[in-house]
Amino acid sequence: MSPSTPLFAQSRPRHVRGTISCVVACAAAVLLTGCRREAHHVAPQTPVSGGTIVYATDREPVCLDPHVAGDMPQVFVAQQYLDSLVAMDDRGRILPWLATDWQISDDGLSYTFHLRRDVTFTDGTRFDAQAVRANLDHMVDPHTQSGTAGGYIRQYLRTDTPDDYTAVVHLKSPYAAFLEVLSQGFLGLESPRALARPRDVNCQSPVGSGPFMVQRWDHQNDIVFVRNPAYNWGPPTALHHGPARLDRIEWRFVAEPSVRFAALQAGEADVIDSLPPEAETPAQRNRDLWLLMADRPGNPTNGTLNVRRAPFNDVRVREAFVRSADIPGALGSVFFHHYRHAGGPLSPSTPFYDPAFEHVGDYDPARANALLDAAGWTGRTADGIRTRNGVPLIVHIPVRSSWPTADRTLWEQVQATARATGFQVLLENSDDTSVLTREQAWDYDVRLGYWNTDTADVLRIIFSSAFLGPPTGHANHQNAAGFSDPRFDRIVNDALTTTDQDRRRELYRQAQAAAAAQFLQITTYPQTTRLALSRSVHDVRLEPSLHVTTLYDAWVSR
Amino acid sequence: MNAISDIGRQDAVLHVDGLSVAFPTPQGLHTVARDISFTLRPGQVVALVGESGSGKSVTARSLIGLAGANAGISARRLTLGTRNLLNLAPSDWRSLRGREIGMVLQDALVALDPLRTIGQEIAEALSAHRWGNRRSRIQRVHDLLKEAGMPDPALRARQRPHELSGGQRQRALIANALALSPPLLIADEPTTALDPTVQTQVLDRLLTLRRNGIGILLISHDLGFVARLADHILVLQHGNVVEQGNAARLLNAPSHPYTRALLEADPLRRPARAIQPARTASPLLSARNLSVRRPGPDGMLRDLVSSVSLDLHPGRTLGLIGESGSGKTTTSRIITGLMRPDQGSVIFKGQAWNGPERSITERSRRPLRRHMAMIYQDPLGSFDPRWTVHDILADAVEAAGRPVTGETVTALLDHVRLSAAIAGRRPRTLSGGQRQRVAIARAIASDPSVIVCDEPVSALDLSVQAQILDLLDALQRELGIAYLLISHDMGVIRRMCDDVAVMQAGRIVEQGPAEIVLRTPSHPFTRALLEAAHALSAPADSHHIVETRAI
Amino acid sequence: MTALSRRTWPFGLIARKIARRLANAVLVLLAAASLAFAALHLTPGDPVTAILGGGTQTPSPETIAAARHEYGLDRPISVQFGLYIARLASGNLGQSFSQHMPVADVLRAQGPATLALMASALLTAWLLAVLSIVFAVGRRTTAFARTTETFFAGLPQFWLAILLLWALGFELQIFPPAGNRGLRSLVLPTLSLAIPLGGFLARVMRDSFDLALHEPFILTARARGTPEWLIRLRHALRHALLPGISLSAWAVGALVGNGVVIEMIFSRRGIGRELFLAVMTHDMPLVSGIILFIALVYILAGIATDALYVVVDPRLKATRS
Amino acid sequence: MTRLKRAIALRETGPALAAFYLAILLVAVIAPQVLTQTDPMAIAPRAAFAPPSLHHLFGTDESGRDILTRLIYGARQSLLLGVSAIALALLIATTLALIGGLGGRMAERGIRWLIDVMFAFPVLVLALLCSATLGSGIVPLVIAVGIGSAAGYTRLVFGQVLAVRDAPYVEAARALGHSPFKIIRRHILPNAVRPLVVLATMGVGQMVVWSASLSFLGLGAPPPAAEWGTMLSMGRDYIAEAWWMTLFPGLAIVLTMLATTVVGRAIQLRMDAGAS
Repeated sequence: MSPSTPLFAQSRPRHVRGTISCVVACAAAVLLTGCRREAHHVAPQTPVSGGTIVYATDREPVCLDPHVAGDMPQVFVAQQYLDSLVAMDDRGRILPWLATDWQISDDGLSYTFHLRRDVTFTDGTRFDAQAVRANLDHMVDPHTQSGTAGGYIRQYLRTDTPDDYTAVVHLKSPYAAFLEVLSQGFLGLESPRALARPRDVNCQSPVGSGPFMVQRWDHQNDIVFVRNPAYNWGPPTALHHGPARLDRIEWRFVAEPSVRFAALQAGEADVIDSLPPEAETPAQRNRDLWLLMADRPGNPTNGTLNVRRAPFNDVRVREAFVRSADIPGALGSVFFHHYRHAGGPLSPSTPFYDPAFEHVGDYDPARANALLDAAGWTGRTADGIRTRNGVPLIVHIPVRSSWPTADRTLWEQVQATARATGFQVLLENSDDTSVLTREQAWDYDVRLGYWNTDTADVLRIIFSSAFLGPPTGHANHQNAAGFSDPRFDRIVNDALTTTDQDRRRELYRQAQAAAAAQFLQITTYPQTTRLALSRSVHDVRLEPSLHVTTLYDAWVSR
Repeated sequence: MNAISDIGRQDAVLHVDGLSVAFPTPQGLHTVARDISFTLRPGQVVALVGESGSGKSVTARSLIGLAGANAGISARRLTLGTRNLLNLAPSDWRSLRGREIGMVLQDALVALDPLRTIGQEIAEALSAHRWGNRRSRIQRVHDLLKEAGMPDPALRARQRPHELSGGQRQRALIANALALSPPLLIADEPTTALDPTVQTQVLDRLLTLRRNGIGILLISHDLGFVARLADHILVLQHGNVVEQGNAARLLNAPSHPYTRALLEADPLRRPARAIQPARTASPLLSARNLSVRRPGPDGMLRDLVSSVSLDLHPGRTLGLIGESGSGKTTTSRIITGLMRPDQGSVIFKGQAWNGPERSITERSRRPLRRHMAMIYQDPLGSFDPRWTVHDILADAVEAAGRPVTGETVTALLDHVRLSAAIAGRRPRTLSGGQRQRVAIARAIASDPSVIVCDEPVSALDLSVQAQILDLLDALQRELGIAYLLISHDMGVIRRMCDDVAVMQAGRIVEQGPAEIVLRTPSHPFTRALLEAAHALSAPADSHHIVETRAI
Repeated sequence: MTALSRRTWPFGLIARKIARRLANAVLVLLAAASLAFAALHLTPGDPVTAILGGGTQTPSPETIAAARHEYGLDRPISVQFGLYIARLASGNLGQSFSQHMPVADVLRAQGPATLALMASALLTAWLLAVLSIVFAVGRRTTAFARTTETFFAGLPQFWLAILLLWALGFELQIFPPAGNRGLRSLVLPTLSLAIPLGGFLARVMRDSFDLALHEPFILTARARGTPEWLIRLRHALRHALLPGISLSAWAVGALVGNGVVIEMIFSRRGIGRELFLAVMTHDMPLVSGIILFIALVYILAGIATDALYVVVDPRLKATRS
Repeated sequence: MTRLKRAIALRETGPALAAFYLAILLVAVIAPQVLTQTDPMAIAPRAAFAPPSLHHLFGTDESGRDILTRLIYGARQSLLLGVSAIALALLIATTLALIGGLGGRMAERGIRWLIDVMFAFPVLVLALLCSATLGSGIVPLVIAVGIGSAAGYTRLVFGQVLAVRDAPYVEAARALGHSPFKIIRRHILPNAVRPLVVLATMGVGQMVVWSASLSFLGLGAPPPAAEWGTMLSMGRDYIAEAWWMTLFPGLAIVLTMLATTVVGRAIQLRMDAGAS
């Protein structure tokens, strides 16, 4: 999920920052209690049906079918026209949606879903067990080129359909996070008839059962959604029942952040996402706007240290590097104090997140220097770079050309602060593909990235030896640190085998502790969804699993 | 002269009294024409004669308000008809131009916009003064062209200058000036650089106009031409009128030496070349049946040169005369080995010098190169712009395989009567005459046995022409060089050549010893050329022509 | 020989010229395509990883293998090249890896926007240049115009774009800051492309314009009483057009190929942005498709130039056509 | 004649100012510390986005670094980039042009054709190829920009070579019996190369601009380099809040282009005067 994706922060009361006006507080309230009237500072209004919303976003999906590839922009679109088997609420609980209820076998290998009988896709196809099978099969089919959905359900074996409205999903191995990932839009359910078409056709005109249908996709310009009049199976988290209130959504692509905000101010757009931090304060001051923000669960925006080669094969050097970087300072200047520091391996909004590890790697130049001395990096070059037996302490960081300016600046400041402790940090610009190639070849000391998902199982994906990729040759490896520790592997795998929440919480605490102790990442800030909306727009919600915008409840007063 | 200016002052087209023109320079005012006075009556031709820099053109332009924005013009009196021309506002000038005064300059190829049809050009003269409407203008244009003796005016009007013959072009140019039939026509060098036959056509046209009662102010450097036309002549030198008066009197009894010099400079008025006994020796250079064919504008193959044969004997001068486009230059390029013929051969010093055979290459020619030199019509273009005179000559000496010393260069300059001082200068800073002398010096640097001169003097003032021709003559006597002289000017040919070849449309129509060809021309074209030449020199009754006929 | 050739030449000549032209065009396209192919295959970097959305996703090895096979990336280079050329020959530009749609469709969708911007920029540039040339009369004014032109020509397009965006888009809000909607959204991008180009054009044409002003035929025109502005516009300017035209031919292609920054700043759709995406993902079919598109634009511009040359200067009919 | 004097004065002041600016630039390139005491790299997050003031004449950037200082220190890299890129471009251009101009009809046709092909490759593509093959940094940037802009220059120089090749003085030299090599050495080369001086001076700024537009696309000089183009592109995101981050680097580039152009024109006039 490439970096310029919207960055989210779930606003639980304890996270609301003083700098953020009551607007976000109320945005939070919206999520929790629906006290939206106070939130909007407007006279009580009753929702009206009809009207169009212009939603301006930064990136265009490469394909509207979220099974294919699987980049953040896709899930944002998918959320408007797809439904999921199950839903997640803002406390991380799994609720029924298109599946009315389900049983999980004791060995955790088979899930039996009982389906709603009144659901049809917008192409008239009936939603049934066949559809569920078609979708799951489609996600794991290599030809789908699924990067995310397919990847999340690697344990998927097959689906049996004892009757039209019962789907039994069999897994190769226990996968406690299964329901959690199923609630993500990435695994939304599409019309089997549509899926039967060639992939690239389905990319252009997918069909779902959601509150809106894709009317047309004008590449690089906009996507137009229209209301699905038959819709009557909204998620339990929704504020109303029946068809969506809006007639139409114009989903525009305006890449330039400042331009996007200008469009909102000029009234050309009603809602924009990835509100640029530099625009947040003006947006708060603007009485015609309100903000809706939430952290995204998963692994925060970070630089992952490659433990496979020097200098970061030494935990002391890793800790020294982590501690030599003044992240809060950098965040303050680059993001105008609007971004909060995320210190631990998990974003605060992730289920089983444990705040205990927030400050493990805090800025501490003194300790950093001590550690480096201890690790034998005692020499100095003419311009103050530390050396060990003549080898200078250099850190190579490949930077994708698509990486946003603000994050470049962030790392430029890391570069500057780390230099003070004797690291020479090289930020190496290149095109995305070249960077990916280097990453596959482990040719980096720090890899920039983040991981948005609604389960703590992310720890397994980014740190367990199962995700090191093939021992030889070039291939994707999600475990960017190259960290391999049987004990850690056991913890995260055990966590998959139990559905007992307390047990899981305990295991994931251990996992977080293990990861934090190894100083595998410089974590900077949690990914955040940042919407700015016109006051004439109401009841825009963030779907809790990934905090993706949903416009099902939204309505406009004009 | 008072007599002239007093008679019929009231019906004078143009009255000029004490006109002076000056330009500001960083060094202060520079006067280019001083105290010029004359009166021009209908049907009269007044001529301003002088060489380049004499201020004649500026004078003419100041009469039409085009001497330039910063030109300081003063006069005791300056009237066009009854209208005072002193300190007119630009708009007044504009309303005068074309309507009250027409102007004709030089070659229509440059004097008419090459990108527009002559119809458009002439019509503009009408529309500029809001004359008639589109249709009537088109009609008027056709009438004007017909009147100017242009065949098939409707077609011509849609053509551009480069599509017309020289004569038609000049007619169009004059028609353009007369579009609104102004009483006064200013003709600035109307025949310079034109073929003689075209010049006579222009002459005839101007004579007709004079007969029709138009007042003509003629500007020219060519006394011979002026003599055919002018009633009254002013001779200018460095902006001063050195002599003026009735044309016939002034031509027959020139009082001022400069006027005499001008008259003498006219090659036709100078003695023809003393006849050299034809040598029996085998030719130094002989060309046989040279032919070159190239696709023309329409894509059709055209013969640039066809079966041309020439013999050049040591120490003699062979003149190649013809009008522009007759193939003279192509022939010279073949003979100098700069261009390969499709057929034929050139033998130089008994060796195969040029021909279609691949065996003949530049490499095979190189050892002989030093024996053949060239003098170009445009010397400036033939010098590397970065080089000084010294560089140029040194280079030539070196090319001839002779050691280069300061003396050799000085000696060369001395040969061509140039002071060693200019060795350090770049050609661009030299006068036309000096440049051509440098070109000659370069030519003789390798002491060649043949020099091919392509229109060596056509770009020069008459007096300078005379000097250059004299120089070539002298060098030939000193060094025994043979010349192949290419020219369109009968005067030059007659002055310089032992043998003459007349070219027309790529063929040699007549060839032989000068005295025979020039006295008893057998081919009609040769005769036409000669008549044109004589028609353009001093009046038929003047004794000079008689003399030329007597050769 | 002569007689025969006289009859056949004109047709032969024209036919030959057209034939040579076409042959050359095909050669250029072929070379461009091959170079694009070679370049993108010689550069390290596996398109498949890019296709699959980047390194932070979890495509299974099977998925990668499948994708590689689907796009024939598992075949030997020589075979891939052969197929590629064969496909092009049959007029098929192939399927874009990253966009999940035929390259032809991408071009069809994005081409018009870019061409529109390019055209309006070119027209505006000409307007500016001609105005500045024709109406800057007098030594002082001309000197001023010259300097201004040089200054304009020196302005980096994107810098101008940002400043215009800031001043007219954000602060004064005269023009919409972004998008592809309506003519008004075309104004700012057009200006930021046209002003530098216009300065450039003017600079190129002014010299030959001044030369033309000293030609005798201008004197003739003045002697006719033609008003000065008409002389400049009708006579002198026309002689100054040729260098401007050939510069435009070059500019046309440059605008298409390098307009990406402008398209990004104004969040406009277009070929440039598409090229950027394609390049970032090593999307070979799309990159070479766009390169071919640009090459084609150049070729057409070249033909248009020659046509215009003859229109402006009929004397050239012989040499060109 | 006062008007004349004024005009002359006017003609003099332009180049004078330009030369003065370039002189300062030269100092910045050779010894930046002479012009400023502050460290261009030292960040001060607290002082970020400070508007122009007496303390920071051109304001500070997103890391609180003084923009004026960075401009001064950036001069070296930016100009080095510009000069080497234009040098590369002209090297390619001249070589191709000479081959095409003097290599016979086939070579001539070949080069014409090659130019057409080169034009079809946008600088962006070349930049990518270079960064992908040569890695990130200034060198690939120079190569990309150099090659990318070579096509245009090749066409210019090619035309020049053809013009000189067919010039009458070259023919005259042949008529004198000089060998082809001598003619190329003595006449064609020098006269074909003369205008390059001007092209070069004017090209430097253009190259800097190119590198700027590449850093827009994330392929620019690696940080913390104070390369002008990179600075400019960094400022773009903050244009609404910190216009100075965009304005001043842009001005530096534009003034450099102007100055070089003006000086280039002056040199051209000199050379023509010298030649005449």
